[in-house]
Amino acid sequence: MRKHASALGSSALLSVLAYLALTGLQGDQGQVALLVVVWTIALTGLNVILGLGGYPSMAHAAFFGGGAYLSAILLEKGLSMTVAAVVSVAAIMLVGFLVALVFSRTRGQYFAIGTMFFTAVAFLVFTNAAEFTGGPTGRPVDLGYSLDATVVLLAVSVGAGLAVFHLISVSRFGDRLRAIREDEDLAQHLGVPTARVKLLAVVVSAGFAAWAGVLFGQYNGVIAPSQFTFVQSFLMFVALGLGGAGRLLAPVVGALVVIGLTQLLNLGPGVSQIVLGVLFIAVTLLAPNGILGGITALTRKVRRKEAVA
Amino acid sequence: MSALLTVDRVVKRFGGVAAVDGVSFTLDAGSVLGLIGPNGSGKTTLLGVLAGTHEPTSGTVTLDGKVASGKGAHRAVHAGIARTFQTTRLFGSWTLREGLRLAHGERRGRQAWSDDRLADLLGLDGLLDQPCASLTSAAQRLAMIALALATGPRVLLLDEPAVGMDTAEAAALADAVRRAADELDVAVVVVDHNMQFLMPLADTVLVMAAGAVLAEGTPEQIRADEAVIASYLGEA
Amino acid sequence: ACGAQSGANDGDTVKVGAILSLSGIYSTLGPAQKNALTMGVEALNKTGFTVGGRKRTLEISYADDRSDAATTGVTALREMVQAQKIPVIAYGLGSDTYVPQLKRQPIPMVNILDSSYPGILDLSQNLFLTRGASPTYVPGCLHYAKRNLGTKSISVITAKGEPYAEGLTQLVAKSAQTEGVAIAATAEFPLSSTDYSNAIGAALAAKPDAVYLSSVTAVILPVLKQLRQSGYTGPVIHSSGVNPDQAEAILGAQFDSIMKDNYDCAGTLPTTSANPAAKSFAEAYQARFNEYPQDLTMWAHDFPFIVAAAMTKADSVTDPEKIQKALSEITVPEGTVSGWLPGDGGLLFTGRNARTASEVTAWCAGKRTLRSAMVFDTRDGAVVDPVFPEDTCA
Amino acid sequence: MLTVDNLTVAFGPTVAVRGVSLHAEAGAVTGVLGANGAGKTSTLLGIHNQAPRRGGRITLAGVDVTGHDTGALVAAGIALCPQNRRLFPNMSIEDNLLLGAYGHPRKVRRARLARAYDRFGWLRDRGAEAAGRLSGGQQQAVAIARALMSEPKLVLLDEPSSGLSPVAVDEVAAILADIAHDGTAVVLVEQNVRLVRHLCDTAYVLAHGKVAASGPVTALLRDSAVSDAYLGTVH
Amino acid sequence: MIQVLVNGVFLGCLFAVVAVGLTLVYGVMEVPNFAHAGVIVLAAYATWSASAAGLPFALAALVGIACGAAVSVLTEVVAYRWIIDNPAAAPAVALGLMLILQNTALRLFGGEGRSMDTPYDQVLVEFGGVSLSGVKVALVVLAVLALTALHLILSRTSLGRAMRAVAQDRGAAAMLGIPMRRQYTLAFLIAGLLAGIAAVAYAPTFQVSPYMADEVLLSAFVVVVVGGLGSVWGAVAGGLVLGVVEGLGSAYLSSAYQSAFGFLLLVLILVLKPGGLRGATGRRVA
Ligand SMILES: Nc1ncnc2c1ncn2[C@@H]1O[C@H](COP(=O)(O)OP(=O)(O)OP(=O)(O)O)[C@@H](O)[C@H]1O
Ligand SMILES: Nc1ncnc2c1ncn2[C@@H]1O[C@H](COP(=O)(O)OP(=O)(O)OP(=O)(O)O)[C@@H](O)[C@H]1O
Ligand SMILES: CC(C)C[C@H](N)C(=O)O
Ligand SMILES: [Mg+2]
Ligand SMILES: [Mg+2]
Repeated sequence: MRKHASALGSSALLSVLAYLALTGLQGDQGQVALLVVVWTIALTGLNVILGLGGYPSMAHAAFFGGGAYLSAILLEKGLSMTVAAVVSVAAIMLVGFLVALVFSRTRGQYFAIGTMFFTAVAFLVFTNAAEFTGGPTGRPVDLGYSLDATVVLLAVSVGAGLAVFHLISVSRFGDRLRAIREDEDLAQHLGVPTARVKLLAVVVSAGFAAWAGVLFGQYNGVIAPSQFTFVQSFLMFVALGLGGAGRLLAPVVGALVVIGLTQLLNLGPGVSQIVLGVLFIAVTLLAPNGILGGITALTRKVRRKEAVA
Repeated sequence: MSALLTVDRVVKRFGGVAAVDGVSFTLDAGSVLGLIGPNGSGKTTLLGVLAGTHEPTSGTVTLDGKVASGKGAHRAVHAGIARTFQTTRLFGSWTLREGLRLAHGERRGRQAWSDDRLADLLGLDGLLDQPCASLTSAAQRLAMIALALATGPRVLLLDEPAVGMDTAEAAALADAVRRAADELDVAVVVVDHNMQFLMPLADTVLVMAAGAVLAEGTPEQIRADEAVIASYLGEA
Repeated sequence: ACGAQSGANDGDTVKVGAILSLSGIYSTLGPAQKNALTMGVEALNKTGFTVGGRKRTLEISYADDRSDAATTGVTALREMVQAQKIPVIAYGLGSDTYVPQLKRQPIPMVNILDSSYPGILDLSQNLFLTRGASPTYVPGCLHYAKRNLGTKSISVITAKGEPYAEGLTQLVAKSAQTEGVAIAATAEFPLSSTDYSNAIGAALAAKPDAVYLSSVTAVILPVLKQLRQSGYTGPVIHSSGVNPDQAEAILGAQFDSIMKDNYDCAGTLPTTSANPAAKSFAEAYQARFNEYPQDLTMWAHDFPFIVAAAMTKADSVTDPEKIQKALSEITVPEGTVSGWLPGDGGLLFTGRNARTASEVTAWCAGKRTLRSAMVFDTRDGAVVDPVFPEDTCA
Repeated sequence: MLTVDNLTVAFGPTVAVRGVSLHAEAGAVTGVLGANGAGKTSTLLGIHNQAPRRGGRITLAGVDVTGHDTGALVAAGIALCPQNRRLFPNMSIEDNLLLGAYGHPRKVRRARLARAYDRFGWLRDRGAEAAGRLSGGQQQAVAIARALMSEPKLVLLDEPSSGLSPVAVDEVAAILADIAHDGTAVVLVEQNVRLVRHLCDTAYVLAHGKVAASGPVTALLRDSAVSDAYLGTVH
Repeated sequence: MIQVLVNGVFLGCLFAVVAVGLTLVYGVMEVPNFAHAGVIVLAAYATWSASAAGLPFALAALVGIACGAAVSVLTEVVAYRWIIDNPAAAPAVALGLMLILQNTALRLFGGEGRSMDTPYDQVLVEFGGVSLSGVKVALVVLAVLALTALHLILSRTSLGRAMRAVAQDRGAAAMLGIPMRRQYTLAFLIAGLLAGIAAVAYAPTFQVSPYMADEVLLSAFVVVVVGGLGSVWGAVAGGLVLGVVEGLGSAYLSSAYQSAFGFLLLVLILVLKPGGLRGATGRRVA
C-alpha cells in the first residue's frame, strides 16, 4: 500500500514539475524541457517491453515518429484533434502488433536488430513518402488544441504514464514480463504464454510512444525524419539503461541525462558529441545497473556503514 | 476408470534420427512411473514431448481424454503438466518466493501446496527469500521442483531430480514426491540414474532403449530383467 | 507570451540573427555565407546607421542548423525569438519548418539562399527572399546546352526527396520543352545513398547528349565522380554553384578531369561580374578567406545593409512588425554588391522577392577556375537578353 | 603430485572454502566427498584458479603454482572436468574434444582425438554433430573425454558420474582406473559413494568448507560417525 | 539484368566484409559493435590523409588498414574490456564509442565528403557486356581474399577454434586454459583489419566522410542476423544475398526504398528461421 502511495505520489509530483518546466522555460531550455517530458512519456512505454520484459525493442523511434506523422496528416485532412490522436495511437498500436508478430519468435539481439531495421524502414517511409510526410526536410504540424491545452496534456501524460507503468509492474502481466526477461523458456514451462505477453507488451509500448509522438508534433510544430532515426531508438534504449531499466523513474532520469547532455552540451560541432560518448561510457562503467540502480546500491552501502558505525 | 495420462505411439525425430520411437504407456493419478534407460535413449526427449517442449513427430499424448501434445509448453502447464529440467533452470536473480508467486499465478484454480508447505516438504525452509542463484546445487534442483509443483500439476515430470544429491537428500526428495502423489493425486514421471532413489519410489518402471520401450514392470521385475541388466543396470 | 519586445536591442549595438547550415550536407553553403556576412557587417559598421536619432552598429548572432532545419534550426529560431528577443533573422534552408513558429510569434525572416521551386514566399507573409529563384536561371541551362553544346537530348539525375533537387528537375522538364530538348531519361537516387550506380546506369542507358544533375554541391559532386568513373565523358550541367575549392576538396586529385565539360547555371558570380562593387568584394573575399566566392556570398554580404535600411525606415530596432513593413518599402540600399534588379519605384523587394541576374558558368580545364559563359534574365520561363562574354579561359 | 595447503576461497561475503589442505598422489585416485555446498567444487576451482582465492598455497610436483593463471596451470598439466559439463553446445563434438588439447601441436591433438574415440566408441560417428544435441549423459561423457585430451599429470573431476547410466559409470570408472594406473593423479569429487569406494584409496570429507575427516576410504566409510554426519549414507 | 546482379554482388561483398567484423566481435564478446562504423571512418581518413601527404596509394592503404586495426583494438582495451561481464551495458558503450570515433573524424576533417584517389580510378573493366569500375573490381577482389584468409584461420587453426569457443562460453574456455584477453584483442584486431580493408576498398567509389559507414553498417547488421550471429560463413552468404536483393529491388522497384528490400528479406528469414540462416544449433532446453 505504501509502495502504491509513493509511486503514485511521485507520478503526480512529476506532472506538476513537468508543467512548471514547460511553462517556465524558454528557447533552448524550453526545448530541453519539452524533449525531456516527451521522452519520459515514450520511455515509460519502452520500460514495459525493455525494462520489464528484457526485450531490446529498437522500434520505439518508429512508433514515436509514426504517432507524430499520422496525427499531423489526419489533422490536416480535417479530423478533429481528439479523433486524429486516438486513431493515430490505435493505428500505431496495430503496427506494433504486426511488428511483434513478425519478430515474436526472435530473441535478444535478433529482436533488437530486427526492430532496429524496422525503424530504418519507417525512416525511409518518412523520408520518401513526401506527399504525406513532407520528405527529408520535414513538415509543419498544425495546432489541434491550443498551446496551453497541449502543455497541460503533456504534463498530465507524464504522471498518468508513470502511474500506468506502476500498475503494470505490480500486476501479473508485470510478473510474467519479468519472468520472460529472466528466462523465457523456463517462464513458458511455468505456464507463461510468452508469445502473447510479449505481443501485448510491444503493443502497450507502441501506444506510449505514439502518444508521445502526437504530443511532440503538436508542441514542436514541425516534425522531420531526422527526429525518428534508428539512432534515436538507440538513444532511447541507452537512456533507459542509463536510468536503470525496469524501475519506475528510469524514464525520467534517462531522459534528463540523455536529453540534457545532448541539448545542453555546447562545445562546438563534434566536441559535444565526443564528450557525450565519453559520458555514456563512464556512466555505464560506473553504474552498470543504471543511475537509479547505482543510487540504490550506494544508499544501501551508506546505510550498512552507518549501521556498523 | 480410465487412465489420467495416455501416451500413444509417440515418435520424435530430430532430422533423421528418431530420439523417441513409438513409445506408449498409461499413467493413473497418484502413481509414480520410473523412467530409465541408457544415456541417449530418449528419456529427456520423451518428457519434452509430454510437457509440450517438443511437438511430437507423430503419436499423441492425452490428458483426461483431451489431446495435450503439440500445443506448446504453456498450454501443457495450463492443462496440468509441469516438468523440471535435467540441467538446473531457475530465475537466478529472483527469490524462490517470487518464482512461486508467478507459478501460482498460472495454476488455473487447481490445488497446490502453499509456499511454506512446499518449502517444508522439500527441505527448503529458510531459503524462500534468497536469490535462487545463491542456493547450493541440490537446493536449486529442489527449488525447480517446487516451482513445478506450484503450478498445480496433475502430471509432474521430473528429469534426474536426484543428481548431485547424497543418499539422505535423495531419500527426502523421494518422500516429498511420494507425498505429492498421495496427497495431491499427482501422477509423476521421474527419470533418474540413481537406482537407490528411483526403485523404492516408483510404482512401475519403464525402461527405454534407443528411443523405444525395452521393458515395463514393477521395480522388482525390472531389477531381474536380463536385458535391462545387460544394457543399463550393469553388474552391480 | 509575446507582447512588446524589450531588453534585446536597447543599446547602440543592434543584434540580429542568422541561422545557417554550418555543418551537415549543406555545409558547402553556410560557412561561405557566414564569411560574407562578417564582411558585410564590418562594411556597414564602418559608417554605422541611424535609428531613432542614435548611431547604431550591427551584430549578428549565428546559429548552426546542422542542415536539419526541422530539428536544430527550429530550436535555434525559438532560442533567438523567445529567449534573445531578436527582431529579424537571416536564414538559408528550411522555410516551411519555420512557419508554425512564425505563426505563434511572427518576425520577419530574410532568406539569403533558398531558390527552390515552388518558391518559399507563399508559405508565410513573414518571409523575404533576396535572390532570383530557380525558375529565373534553370531555363538558361537548357538554352545554353541547346545553342552552344548542341544538346538534343538530356538525362536528369535527381536526389530524391531533396526539395531543391526535385524543383530543379521539374523546371528542367519545363524548359526542355520550351527549348525543344528531349528528356532522354530521368533517374533518382535516395539522398542517403552512397552508391549511385543504378541511377547512373539508367541515365546513361538512354545515350543522352548531356546529363543534368539535380541538387546541391555536396550531393551532386559524388554522383559526378561516379558518373565519370563509369565512363561517361560528355557534358554535365547542374545548378549547384560549385566552386573550384569545393570541387577539389570533394572530388580529390582528379577534380580537373572530372570537372571538364561542366556547366553551372545559377546566380551571377561576383568574380565574373561586370559590376565593380561585386568585383572588389570578390577580390577582398578571396584575399581574406583564400576561397573562391560563390553567388550566394553577395546576398549574404548585403543582408546587414538591408536590415539597417529597414530599421532606419521603421525607426525601430526592436519591433518585428514595423521592421517587416519597412522591408517591403526600402529601395536598393547603398553599399550593396549583388547588382539587384530593382522593381517599380526602385524598390528592393517586389512581392517580398529581390531579383538578381543569372549566369551560366563553365569550368576552365587546367585553370582551376570558372568563366562566365552566358549572362541572362528570364521572362515567362524563357531566356531573355542572353549575353555571351568572350571565353576567358583561353 | 598435488599439494594444497590451507586453501581459502570466498565469493564476496560467502566463504566457501576455509583452509583446506589436501594431497593427491600420482598414480592414485583421491576422493573428495561432502554434502551439498560443502565446498568441493569451490576447492577444485580454487586449485584451478577459477575462483577467488583468499589464501593458501598450491604445489604441483614440487613447484609452487599458487596464483598462476589457468592457462599456465593447464600448460603445467592440470586439467579440470567441471560440474555441469560446460561443453560448447554449438560447436562440433570433435571441436569440443580438440579444445581439450588447446596449446598442443596439431599432430598430438589428432592422436589424442583417436584415443578419445577409442575410449568412447559411440562418439566416433557423431564427431561432426553439435555437442548441444547430445543427451545429458552423452555430454557428460564428452566432458570427461575432453578433460583427458591434454593427457594431464593431474585431472580434477567434479562429479563425473552425474547423469551417467549405471553401465556408463562403470565404463568411466574403468577409464579412470586406467589413467591412474598410467601414472596420472586423479582427484575425484563425487556424491556417488560406491564409485569412490571402488576407485579411491584415500579420500577427504569436506563439511562447511573444511576438511572434516580424511584417510583411507575403507576406514572412512566404515566409520559410521563420518558417514552419517557428512555423507548422508543410509545403512 | 546481369549488370544489376554484378552490382549486387559488389554491394554484397562490401556488406560481407563489414558484417564479418561485426559477427566476429559479437561472437567473442556479445557486443553489437556500432563503433565499427567509426573504425571504418577513421581508417578511411587515415588513408586519405596519408595519400594527401604524398604517400603512394598502396602504402596509404596499408596505413589506413593499420589505423583501423589500431583503433579497433583500442576500443576493446579502453572500453569493451571493462564490460565483459555485463553484456547488457554493451549497447551504451558501443553508442558512446561510435559518437567518439565519428565526431573525432568530424572534428579533424570536417563534415564535407572527401574523395579518395586511386591509381585504378579511371579503369573500367568490361566483360560480356557488363562493365564494372576498377574500384569496384578492387573491392570484390579484396573482399574475397580477406574472407578466404579469415575462413582458413577460423576453421583450420586451433586459434580459430579457440576463438569460437570463447564466443560460446567464456567460463568454459577459461577452464580449458584458453587465454581470454588475447582472444578478445585478436577478434578486435581482425575486425579492425577488415574495417580497414572495407574502408580502403569502398572509399574511392563513395565519399570519405564521418557518416560514410552508417548505412553500410545498418545493412551489415542485417547480414549478421540473416547469417546467424557469430557465424562467418553465414555473414558471407547473407551479405551476398542481401546485396543482390537490394541491388535488384533498387534497380527494378524503387531505389529510395533500397534498404526496405533488405528488410523484407530479413522479415522473411526471421519468420521462417528465428535464429537466422545458420542459427544456433544447440538445444534451448535440456
Ligand atoms: N534437439 C536435438 N537435436 C538433435 N538431436 C537430439 C536433440 N535432442 C536430443 N537429441 C538426440 O536424441 C537422443 C535422445 O536424447 P535424450 O536427451 O532424450 O536422451 P536421454 O535418454 O535423456 O539421455 P540421458 O540419460 O543421457 O539424459 C540422443 O541421441 C540425442 O543426441
Ligand atoms: N559463484 C558463487 N557465488 C557465491 N557463492 C557461491 C558461488 N559458488 C559457490 N558458492 C557457495 O559456496 C558454497 C560452497 O559451494 P560449492 O559449489 O563449492 O559446494 P559443493 O561441495 O561443490 O556442492 P555440490 O555438491 O552442490 O556441488 C555454497 O554455499 C555455495 O552456495
Ligand atoms: C569467432 C566466431 C565468431 C566464428 C564463427 N562462429 C564461425 O562461424 O566460424
Ligand atoms: Mg536426459
Ligand atoms: Mg559441486
